[in-house]
Amino acid sequence: MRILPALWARGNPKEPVPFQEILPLKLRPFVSGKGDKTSNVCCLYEMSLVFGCLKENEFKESACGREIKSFQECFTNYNKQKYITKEREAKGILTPGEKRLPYRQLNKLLRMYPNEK
Amino acid sequence: MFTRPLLLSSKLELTRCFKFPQNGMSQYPSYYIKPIYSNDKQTDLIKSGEAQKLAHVPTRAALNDQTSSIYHDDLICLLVNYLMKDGNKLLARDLVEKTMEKIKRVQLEKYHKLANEEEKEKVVLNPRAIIHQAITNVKPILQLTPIKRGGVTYQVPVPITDRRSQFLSMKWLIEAGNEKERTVRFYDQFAYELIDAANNTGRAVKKKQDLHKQCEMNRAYAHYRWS
Amino acid sequence: MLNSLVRRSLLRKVPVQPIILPVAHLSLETQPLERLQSFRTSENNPLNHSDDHIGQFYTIPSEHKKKLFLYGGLPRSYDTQTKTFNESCLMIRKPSVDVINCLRHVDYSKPAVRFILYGKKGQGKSLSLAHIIHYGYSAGFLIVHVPWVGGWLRRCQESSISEFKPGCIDTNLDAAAWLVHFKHQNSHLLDNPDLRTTQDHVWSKRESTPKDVPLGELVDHGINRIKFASQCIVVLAEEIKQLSREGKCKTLVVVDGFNGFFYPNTRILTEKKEVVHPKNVTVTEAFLNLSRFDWKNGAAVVTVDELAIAEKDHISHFPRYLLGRDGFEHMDPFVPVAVPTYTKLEFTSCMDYYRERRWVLPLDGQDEELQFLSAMNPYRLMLLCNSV
Amino acid sequence: MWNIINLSCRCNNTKSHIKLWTSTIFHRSFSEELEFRVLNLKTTRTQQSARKRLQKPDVLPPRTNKMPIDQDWGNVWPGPRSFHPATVPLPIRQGFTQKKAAPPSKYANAELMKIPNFLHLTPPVIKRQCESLKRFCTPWPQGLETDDKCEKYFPLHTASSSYCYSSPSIRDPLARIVTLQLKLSSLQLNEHAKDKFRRIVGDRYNEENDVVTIVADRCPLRQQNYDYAMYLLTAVYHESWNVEEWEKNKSDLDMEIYDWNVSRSKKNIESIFAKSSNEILKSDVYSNAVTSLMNEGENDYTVSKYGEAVRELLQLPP
Repeated sequence: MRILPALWARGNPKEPVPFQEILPLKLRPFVSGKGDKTSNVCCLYEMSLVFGCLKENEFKESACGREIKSFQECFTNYNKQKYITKEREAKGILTPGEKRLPYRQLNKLLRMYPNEK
Repeated sequence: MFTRPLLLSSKLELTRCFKFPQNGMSQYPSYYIKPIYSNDKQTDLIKSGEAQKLAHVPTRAALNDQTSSIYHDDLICLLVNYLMKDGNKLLARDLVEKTMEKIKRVQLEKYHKLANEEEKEKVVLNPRAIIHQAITNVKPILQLTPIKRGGVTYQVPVPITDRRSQFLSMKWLIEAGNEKERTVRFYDQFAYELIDAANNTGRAVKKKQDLHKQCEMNRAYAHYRWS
Repeated sequence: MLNSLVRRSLLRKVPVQPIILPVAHLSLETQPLERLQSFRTSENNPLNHSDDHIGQFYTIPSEHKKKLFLYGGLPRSYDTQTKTFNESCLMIRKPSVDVINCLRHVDYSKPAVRFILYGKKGQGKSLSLAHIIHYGYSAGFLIVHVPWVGGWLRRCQESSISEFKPGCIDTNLDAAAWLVHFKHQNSHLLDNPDLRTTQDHVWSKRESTPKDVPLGELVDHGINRIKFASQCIVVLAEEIKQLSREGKCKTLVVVDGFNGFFYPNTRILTEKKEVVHPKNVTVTEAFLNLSRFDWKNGAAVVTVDELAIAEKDHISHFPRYLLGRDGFEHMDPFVPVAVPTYTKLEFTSCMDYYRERRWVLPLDGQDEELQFLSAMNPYRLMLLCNSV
Repeated sequence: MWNIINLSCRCNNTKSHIKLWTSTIFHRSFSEELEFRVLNLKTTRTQQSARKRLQKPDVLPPRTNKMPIDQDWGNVWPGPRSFHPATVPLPIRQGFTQKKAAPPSKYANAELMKIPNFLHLTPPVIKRQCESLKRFCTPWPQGLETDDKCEKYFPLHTASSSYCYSSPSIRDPLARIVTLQLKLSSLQLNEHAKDKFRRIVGDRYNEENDVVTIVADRCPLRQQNYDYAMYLLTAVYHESWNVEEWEKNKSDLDMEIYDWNVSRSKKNIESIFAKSSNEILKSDVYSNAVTSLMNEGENDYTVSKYGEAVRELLQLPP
């Protein structure tokens, strides 16, 4: 149920305000996926190393092969990791002992153990 | 098996028979494998006995640029496709071939000018090797992406995938080839650009370095990424 | 057998499977290509070329090349190749050796013999002709060489009405350019005191070339007074014939794209924008005159080429079709010399040459693939090798 | 019933509508005692008379059931006729309806009726008819045993159609057309006359089988057309023997085949060698080569043969 239309439906409150149960007094059986978005920032340290090296060597890449390589590896690893977690989340596999659960898994758990009536 | 179900079987049976691919645009069902057109790969498969297994797997038709020629090169096919306008592949391929011809001519001229045998050996005469080298040299390691923060758009340096950097590299090389006098042929200019890029000089490489410099200037924004 | 079956099934197409076989395997895989001991010959003098040298490359000395082909005569694509290869080499092939052999044995006291080189596009007619010209030069012939008839009749630079023959069209700029070419090719012979004009030639009221002056003067007159260049060629042709009849020189007439003279139209227009028939172009007369048999101490080698006529008529490459009835009767009896595609030997030799020049990088299965793709056509092979 | 009245009232104007409405109420209260008189506005039949059953004529069982096995089929099916299932004692099936089902049987099978049949032309019937026709025939003429002989003694063929029509007029409009055919070789013509004959008849001559076909259709009667065709043949034959003055102007361009003896080629070699062509060595090989090149067209073989001949003629190395 939407909250705002429910409030509008009530009209102007008059003292003393009688209690009215507009929404049911229980938690929703699901969570939204909105807060699950993680930051996209990665490899900042490696990037800074690359920048430092490039600046030192007047933007000659051949001089900074090591830094560039580690930077690129970091990025590919990050992408790979992201892909793997996404796959797993999509499948909804529960990881035992995981503290921060993605919303899909939470929803699954909540569905498994619904509110008592 | 496929003749009757349209009349007799339920929808369920039908869906079991056909698995439509994800994108819905391919003419092939998803279980079709891609063709193995390279001669070497085929020989390897036959040696290892894998070919026996693949012999009866439904296979897609080879595309028209996938040949078993010994001169087949995936990267150059890609370059042809990037160069192509309005689906005119004939022209694009012609231009790339003429570019390779020009590269060979320029390099051979250098080769014949040198007196020393050792130095002669160092001249790269393979146009494909030069193109590969040029593309590798022009690949950027970072790119800038515009991100709006508090009403201000910042150009934020972000890491780049290999595929995108390869695309940018070829795009810049082609753009560099197009920046020319009206009387100069594209393939001539493109050949010079490729040779320059293979030597880590030239306009395309300059463009990459400019991007890197810009990224370095905007390094402070690096932690702004979309969140 | 099993392998080939498997190989086929890997490349299946749906629903009907046309089989894409590896290109290299289609060509004659089992027969190893025959190969010459050496694809080069040190025998650079075409006087000594014989059947033993077929398939080998010889180098045209650069001074000869400058002398003979400075103003045209070699195809442009061949020119760029020579520049890249840093040398100008020609393959000694059957048709040119055949013609050279005949030229050696011709009885020059009899009427002139005519040879016609014919063949499909890109099979090497013009380069065979270049080889024959080189032979003619080495053998001391006076060379009358037209690099490309199409250049006059299909792409002429300017035209004007002839003063000497009513109804004819002069192409004076091209004619003067040709005179320069002729003079350059034969400069060593034109100094010969025997070569003198046999008649008076009156050009206008004030200008005339008297009898008994060196032939070079006649040529110079044509070059200096461009207005008379076309007529000068006609006169020169007659003089050359006369001198040859008298035995003062041996002449080799070489014309590339000779059938252009018999094609029913040209791209030259009169002032009324009417298409001119080749027989109404002044220079045509000169070369038809030179290709007749009514003189001695001479020979003519010409090519008939589809490229010398309009594209809609590229139907057959045979001489009777290209010359037409008039042309055939004009040339008959001539010796037709076919310029075929490469033989296997020539093909391998050519590929070896390309590899030696670093034009093509050695790769396994390369020869078979290119042989299949080019269908042994020399020009096609050259185009294919450009980009590999 | 009430509905019927209501329905009929609706079409009247409003005044009468009200009147009627009251009257109906009035009637209703008395309906139990009195027999209600129904206002039968729309004439409906109270009792439907039983519909007449359509009398189907008795269908006789098929005639095939009664046929003895030794019957004379020629009497059962004496002439051409479209298929009749009850007469033909054969279990024929024909047609296509459903997959994997048998084709429809012969009864009411339109497909069998559509196709032409030859049931009247069984071998014994044909034999019998031939026997009875025999007494009208004369013996085959002696000396014409083979087709070649017929061809030789009777080279002229005339053909015309003689159909009758079943329309009001039985006449066939095409019957007047007469086609006349003969082989050109059966006419006595010399080279010139043959050439001229061919030029006159034009495309009426078929080169492949050497046959001349003359079709005459401009006269209204067959006899007239026949006469006209014969006249044409005679006229063309005699005309082709005539030699006109202007025929001497025929140049080699007008020749239908290349003739070396009148060609420029011959003149050319005569002027090269400055003697007559008979005296020139190998001139016959050369002339054959030129002729085959010109007549058979150019190909690798004829051109190379020509080259060899020229080399022999000019004494050049092969």
